[in-house]
Amino acid sequence: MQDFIHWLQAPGLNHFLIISGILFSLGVFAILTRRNAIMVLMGIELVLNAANINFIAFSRYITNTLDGQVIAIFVIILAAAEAAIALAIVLNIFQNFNTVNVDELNQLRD
Amino acid sequence: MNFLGIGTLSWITFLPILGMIAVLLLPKENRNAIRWTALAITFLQLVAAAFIFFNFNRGLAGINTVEGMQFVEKVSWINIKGVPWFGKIYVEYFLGVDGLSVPMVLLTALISFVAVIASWNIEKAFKGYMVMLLLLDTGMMGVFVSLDFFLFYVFWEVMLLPMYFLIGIWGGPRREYAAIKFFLYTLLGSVLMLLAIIALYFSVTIPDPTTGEKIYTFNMLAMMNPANFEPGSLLAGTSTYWRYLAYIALFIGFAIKVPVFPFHTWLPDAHVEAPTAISVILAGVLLKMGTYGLLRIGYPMFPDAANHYSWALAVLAFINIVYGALCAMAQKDFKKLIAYSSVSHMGVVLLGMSAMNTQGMLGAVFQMFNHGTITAMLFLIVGVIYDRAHTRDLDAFGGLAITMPKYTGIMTVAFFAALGLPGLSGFISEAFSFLGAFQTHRYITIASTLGIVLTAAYMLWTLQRVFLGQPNEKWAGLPDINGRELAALVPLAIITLWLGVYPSTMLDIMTTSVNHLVEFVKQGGAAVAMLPK
Amino acid sequence: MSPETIIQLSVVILLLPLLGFTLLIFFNKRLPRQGDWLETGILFLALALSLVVFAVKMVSYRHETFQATFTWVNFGNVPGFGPMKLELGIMVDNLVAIMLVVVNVVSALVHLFSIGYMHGDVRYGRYFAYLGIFTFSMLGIVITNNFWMMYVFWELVGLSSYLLIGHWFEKKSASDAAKKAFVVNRVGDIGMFTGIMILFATFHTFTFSTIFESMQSGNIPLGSEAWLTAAGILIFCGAIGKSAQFPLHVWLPDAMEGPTPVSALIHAATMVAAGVYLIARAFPMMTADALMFIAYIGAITAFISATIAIAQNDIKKVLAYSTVSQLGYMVMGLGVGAYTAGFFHLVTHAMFKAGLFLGSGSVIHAMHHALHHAGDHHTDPQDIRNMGGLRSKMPITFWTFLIYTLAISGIPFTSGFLSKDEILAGTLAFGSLTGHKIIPIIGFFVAGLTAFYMFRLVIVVFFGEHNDHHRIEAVRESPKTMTIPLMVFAALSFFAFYSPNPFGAASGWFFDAIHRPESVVPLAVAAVGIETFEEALHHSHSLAMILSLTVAGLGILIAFTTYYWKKISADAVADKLKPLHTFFLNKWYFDEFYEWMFVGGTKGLARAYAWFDNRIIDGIVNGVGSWTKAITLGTRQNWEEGSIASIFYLGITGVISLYVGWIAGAAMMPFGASLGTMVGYGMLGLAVAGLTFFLFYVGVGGFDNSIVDGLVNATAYLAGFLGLLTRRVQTGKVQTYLAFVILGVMVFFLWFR
Amino acid sequence: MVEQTLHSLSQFLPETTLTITFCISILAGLILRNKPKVIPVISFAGILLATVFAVRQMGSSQAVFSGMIVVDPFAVFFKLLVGSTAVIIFLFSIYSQEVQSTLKRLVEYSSLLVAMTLGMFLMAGAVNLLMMVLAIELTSLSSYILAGYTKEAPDSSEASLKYIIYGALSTGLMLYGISILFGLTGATDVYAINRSLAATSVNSVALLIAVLLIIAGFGYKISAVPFHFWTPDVYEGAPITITAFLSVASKAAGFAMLIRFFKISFIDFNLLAAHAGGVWGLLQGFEWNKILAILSVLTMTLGNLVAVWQNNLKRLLAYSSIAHAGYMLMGVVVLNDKGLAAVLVYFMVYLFMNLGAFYVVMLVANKVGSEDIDSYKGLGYRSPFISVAMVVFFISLAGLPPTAGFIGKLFLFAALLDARWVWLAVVGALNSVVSLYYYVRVVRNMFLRDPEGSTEPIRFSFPQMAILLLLLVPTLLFGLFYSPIVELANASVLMFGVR
Repeated sequence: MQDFIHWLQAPGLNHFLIISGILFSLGVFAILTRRNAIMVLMGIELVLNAANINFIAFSRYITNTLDGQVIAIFVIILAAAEAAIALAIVLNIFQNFNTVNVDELNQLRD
Repeated sequence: MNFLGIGTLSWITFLPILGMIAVLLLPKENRNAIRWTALAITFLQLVAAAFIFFNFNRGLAGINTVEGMQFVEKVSWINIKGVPWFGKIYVEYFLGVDGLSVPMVLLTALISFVAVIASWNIEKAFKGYMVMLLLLDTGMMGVFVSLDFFLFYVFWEVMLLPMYFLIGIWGGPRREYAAIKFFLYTLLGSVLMLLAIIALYFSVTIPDPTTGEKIYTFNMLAMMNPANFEPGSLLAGTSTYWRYLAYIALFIGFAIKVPVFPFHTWLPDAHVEAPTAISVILAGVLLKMGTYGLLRIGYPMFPDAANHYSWALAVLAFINIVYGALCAMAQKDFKKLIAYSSVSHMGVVLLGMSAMNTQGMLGAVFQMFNHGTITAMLFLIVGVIYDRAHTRDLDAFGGLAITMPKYTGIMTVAFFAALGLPGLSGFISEAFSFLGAFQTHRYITIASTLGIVLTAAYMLWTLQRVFLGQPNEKWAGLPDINGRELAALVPLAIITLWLGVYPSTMLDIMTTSVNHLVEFVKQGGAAVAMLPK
Repeated sequence: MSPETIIQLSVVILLLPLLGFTLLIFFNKRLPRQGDWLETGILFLALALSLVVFAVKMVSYRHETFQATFTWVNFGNVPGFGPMKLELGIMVDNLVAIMLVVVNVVSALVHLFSIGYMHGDVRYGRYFAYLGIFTFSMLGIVITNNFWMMYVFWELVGLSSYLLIGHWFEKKSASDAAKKAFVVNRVGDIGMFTGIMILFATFHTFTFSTIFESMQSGNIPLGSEAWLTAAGILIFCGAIGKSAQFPLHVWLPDAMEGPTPVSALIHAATMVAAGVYLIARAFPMMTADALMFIAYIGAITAFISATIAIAQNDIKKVLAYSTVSQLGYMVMGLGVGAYTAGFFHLVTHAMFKAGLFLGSGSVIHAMHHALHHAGDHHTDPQDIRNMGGLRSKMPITFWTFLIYTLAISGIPFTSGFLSKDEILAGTLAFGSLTGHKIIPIIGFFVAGLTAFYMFRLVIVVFFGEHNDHHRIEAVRESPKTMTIPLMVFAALSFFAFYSPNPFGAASGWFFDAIHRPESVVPLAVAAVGIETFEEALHHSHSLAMILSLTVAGLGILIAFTTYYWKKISADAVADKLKPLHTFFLNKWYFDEFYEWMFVGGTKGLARAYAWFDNRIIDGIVNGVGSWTKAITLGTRQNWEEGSIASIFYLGITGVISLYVGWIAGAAMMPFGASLGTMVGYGMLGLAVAGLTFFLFYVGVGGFDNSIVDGLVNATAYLAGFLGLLTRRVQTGKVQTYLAFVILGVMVFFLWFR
Repeated sequence: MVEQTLHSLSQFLPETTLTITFCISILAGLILRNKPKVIPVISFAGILLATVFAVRQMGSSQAVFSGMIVVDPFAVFFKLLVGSTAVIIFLFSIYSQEVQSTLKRLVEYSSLLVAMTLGMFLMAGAVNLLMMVLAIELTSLSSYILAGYTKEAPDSSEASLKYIIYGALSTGLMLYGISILFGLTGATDVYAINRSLAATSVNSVALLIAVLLIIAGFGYKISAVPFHFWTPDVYEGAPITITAFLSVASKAAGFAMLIRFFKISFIDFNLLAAHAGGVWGLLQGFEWNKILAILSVLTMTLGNLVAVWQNNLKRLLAYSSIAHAGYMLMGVVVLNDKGLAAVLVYFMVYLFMNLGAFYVVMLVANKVGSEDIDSYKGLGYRSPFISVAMVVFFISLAGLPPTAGFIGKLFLFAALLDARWVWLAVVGALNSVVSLYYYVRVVRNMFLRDPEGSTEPIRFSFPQMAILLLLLVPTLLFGLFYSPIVELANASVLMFGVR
């Protein structure tokens, strides 16, 4: 226990990686279980941000360059663009189907 | 040798393509123009085949030497310069014939000609039918004259599609099933063959005559020379695992065409459903491609494997002969019976091939030709009766000998030729095959002679059921065979009879090549000097 | 006349009938009288030429053999052998010269006879064409100098026999008989062909002389004496088929469905004798064992068919079995080493047996017309019980028939006496030399039987009272074209044509011309040498003559006692010996035996007690045929399911299947295998057994459909099913897809970790 | 720095052209509101120009923009491929009812196609993982919208949503994988990754996870099983022109990136020199090609088996294109340039035959109004030329001579056997047999069945036929004279910085 608290008190690379891992898992969990399209998109944001945390952590602890940070900024922009288009599509879906429930969108199958 | 600067073999191969274009340009309604064009083209092809036959030098062996090949045409086709990690690719338009192929060329021309006559009155989409038939003709002829493996494979596959359509569009009630089965089955064989071809391709190099650079080649003759195999390549050496595997792949590819038990089940379906002329081509020419391929490719390229598996081939031959005959006996459908009889008769070819000696191989090649003519007659005969009675049920007939005497006469020749009666060509090839095979595989051959009795039994039984006995009231008004049908049958009957009495006409063409092949395979493909006349 | 001319003449003789065939088969409808005169004329021309050849050969070249060969197929430079050619050709020796005459005499006279007999037939012209091709093929057999052509013409006579037996193919029985004759002969032929294969494998030639020379120099087939014997016996198999020897004799009686002149020509005088001729040709290569086999086969055949002949009532059937019996005699003669005698009997028998058949043809012809006249279509014109007292109505037929009967019974002054006596002497010599006494015993017994049943025939047909006056009134003697041949054959049945001494053939030209050839097989396996045999023969001659005369006389006496004086009631004897009589009447139940063996209780085990009484339905071919059919079609289509026969069939096939399965499983199991391996092999065995049984159950045809093709289709279905299954994964829900992606990554991770 | 950038710009001409075309298209769309038909012409011209510029880059080999992008024969080859596809798609669009019926939004359509093409050009040349992700995203974002282009149609919008969710997750996974790889090697530049892996050994489990996640990203792009699920749905829902474009260009760009990533990152260059022509050495003993082999088997088998059951032609072709991705992956598995050259050859023939098949489907759908297999019944008698062309495309897809498809298969199998991947070659060969079955199903309906309903002949205009011939002729010609494509492929496997 003591060791654990010690470990917690001195944050290092592993802390970030664990956080990122948890975030990633939560993201995936959200994607797979949420039925609302918007929530699924939120899950995707989580996954992307998990990657961002990794990038920055590695950049800080391993390479000591700014590469990771730069990548993270790119990813954030990318996520924004993606979200914009996704929301537009969801809107269109709502107009066509009157629902944003991804489970009900199964016209195309087999 | 050349006409308009193009060699005989090119002419004979691509004449049908010219005919096809001509037919395409003709209006759909003008059936007469279409059929006469097709007939003229196939007749020209037959003339060209006769030209080859008469100008063929019987003293040259061919098989593995380009000097021994005749009517050779060799043009660079694809020439891709080498890069460091990928040798030069060299494909030639390489045609030539030797004693193995000339009989097949003759057979193809003959059967195509007969097939056109037999197709005279096709109702549905006549133009399309003739186009397909002529395309098929080119494919078949090409297989027998090409000496470049790539070219060979292209021709081999070119046949599939027209055949699919010919069975599928103009066939019987279950035509779709039969057509797709034929297509898939044959393709399965040919992809395995393709893999073997590729493996060979990567194992064989020849030096560029000018630069000395190593070039990969599809030249079949080069693949027969063990010295050309790159050391360390997949198929280098003798009697290796990979060589056996490649041989088996090739064998399956050819075996499906033959067809060898247990790959034969496409055959009854395809033969039965196909229209008469197509059954004639299927049985008359297509089946021969399998055995021809084995002799032209399997044996000289893999002499070690061919020797190693000769007993297995003999066993398969025995199964084919006896099993095919028993299956034939079980049939109630006239055409299916003939189809199974082909399985049995092709078994004789295999048996002769397994002999690995002159008599056997000679018998095998000769049987290929004879089975082509005889089985073509049989299918034509079935076609004649089916056209009139619209049934092929063996038990539905009886006493046709009284209603249709001329028909019965020609049928008797065909039936007795099929059951191997001396004086007709089938006997000689069968006897030679057995004589040869006995020297190599004693007991299997003795067991296979059972097939001779079974064949006689089912043939005569059929003859009795259909032609003998009291005439069936129902068929009293059937007209006898007409002139067109006779025109298709009589040439075949005459050939059967002539070759039965004096087979040397055909055998002389083959002997030199066959002897050379036997010697070549016996020596395990070691370079064999040209044999004297 | 030079040897070349003889050869050329022989070729002309050979080709003349073929010419006739070709002309007639295509043009018979356009020729006057459908061309019978043409074909008959050709045959008489051939006969004249062959007489010339015979005369010249006998007078000028009695001890020479002429051969002419040509290269038929050139195998080129065969690897491991050198240049190889197939030479075919003809030869003329004394055997050939005699046979040419025999064949042409019989053939020409049968042609002549047929003009009357076949008058008004539907396919009159074609009939003569077929006779032509038969004569051609038969002459081919005679004249050839090699096994290849022998086999070729061998099959061709089979074809002509097929065509002629099936001449009246509207009748099912006729077409059945034709088919049976061909197929049964093929069974023998594959034996012969195998023999030829053995010879060719070693000698690479088919020519008799070359093979024998090579063999004499110690080169034996496949290097083993067993193969040599096998080759001999296998070649003899051809003779078993063609000469109707046991156990393939069953086709000949059925072949009587053909026109009677055909029976005379093919199934009495010539074709069936071809087997004997074959043995004579191949004689030098026969080992002692092979000859012993031949002798026993001949003896068994002679005995069995003689006994059957006693009980037959159909005039042609009696003669048919008599023919089989006499052929057995010849074969036996050759087998014991009485080469000349055996061949001599062939010649004499050809004359009187052809006569007997033509005589019976004359009778049947007359009966047929009489019945036709009376409007009677139910009475069988061939049944001897419907005849009787024809002596006065048909004098020429009667007298000639009597002469033939005397000849076949072996009464002095006939040719039959001469030849039979020699054979019997030979068997006696053989018995004393080898200790196989059973052969001469059968020989003499059969001689007695022959005399008995032949006289029974003569008495019943020609003597006694007619049982139907009205019918007999209409019987007329046959026309000249038919009686002239009868008279010629009768003349040829006298001794004078063969030997000046009526009690010894040895002093005649025949025995001077024909000698037993020297054996070429290694001494160790050779039969008794010629000198030793001649010596023994010399000692047994007188005994043979006395014995043969005694048994023949006894036979005739019993026949007269029974059928003429009726001192012994034939019916009473038949009643007393009922089982035996039925046994003979039913031809020793050969057909039934084959049927029982092969069909396995087609008539039912339930009727096991009654099987003695069964009617004759199928023959051996039909028997084998039924089995073959059973194998091809399986139980379901061949027999009603649940019938006794099907149960029997399934029982047998079950045993076979288990055996096959046992071989596949247990026999292949490595010794000391673990339990798991054993179970595995057991399963394999069971699977194989099951599959085999299934094969028998549905037949080969069904097997091909259901298993072989089924496997192909099953593969396709399986692939399709897999596709269908995986298609279901595509649910249309994006989250399922994503789940699969994640799952996929995880599975890959676990796989490659 | 400036000089470098200027030089880079000069080597960036095709991409620049596309960018400018994109901008002009949008601007022109705003200005020429009443003449929407002009916009596609502008875009078409821009893409044609970019392709020409790409051709002019042939033979050069250098890195630009500080090593973010390279210009090398390999990249040029794929740019050419993508550019040609885009050109052909524009030609298709002229006759596409789906496109022409929404005339007002032609601006969107054509400008987004240009953007997508630009993304793919970048994918072809990207050597930095960040660049790769950005290029993928550019392509994807455009294609998400284009897939839902006919937004009134429920199918189309459903396809669009599925596509974006699927694509976004894949990008997420890939980015996460890249981040781990970044952690392991400290670099996103593939050359740097290679150097790092060659120098120090890394945790193999982490490496595996990273690579698998990255493969998920690539797999999505090339629709390899089990990352293929979006493909059938999107292909079916999207307009045919877009489907065709995705099936060829998008796949090609994906393959370009996949090959470049693996070949540069994980190959031991020292061994490469020693074994010229032989099989490459792998860094860290990490046998990524085995993963690809499994992926390849799964992909082609599933693609073919499921295609057997499809009745919608677009969907059938979707599964068929999945199967083809599987075949092409085989070429990557063998780890040598022969394999890569085979993939390139395959792509060239795939371009013609697959686009040809889609084109026929489009033409028929225009006339018949359905993509269902049943609507093809008797087509051979109603429109022989189109049907014969379809047969040629199909047997080419199945890989039978004398069509170009055979050459593609021939070289793939050749590469496999040469590297002794015999089992994989056998699986591939058997798969091509299965594939024949479903192609022939269509052929059967066209020729072996009688027409249902109308039997009127269907006629097509001359330009329509000309476009068809443009695709048909190479499909046949390259089957018999394949020297040009093979030589081009051989010359195009060279990558900057390798060897």
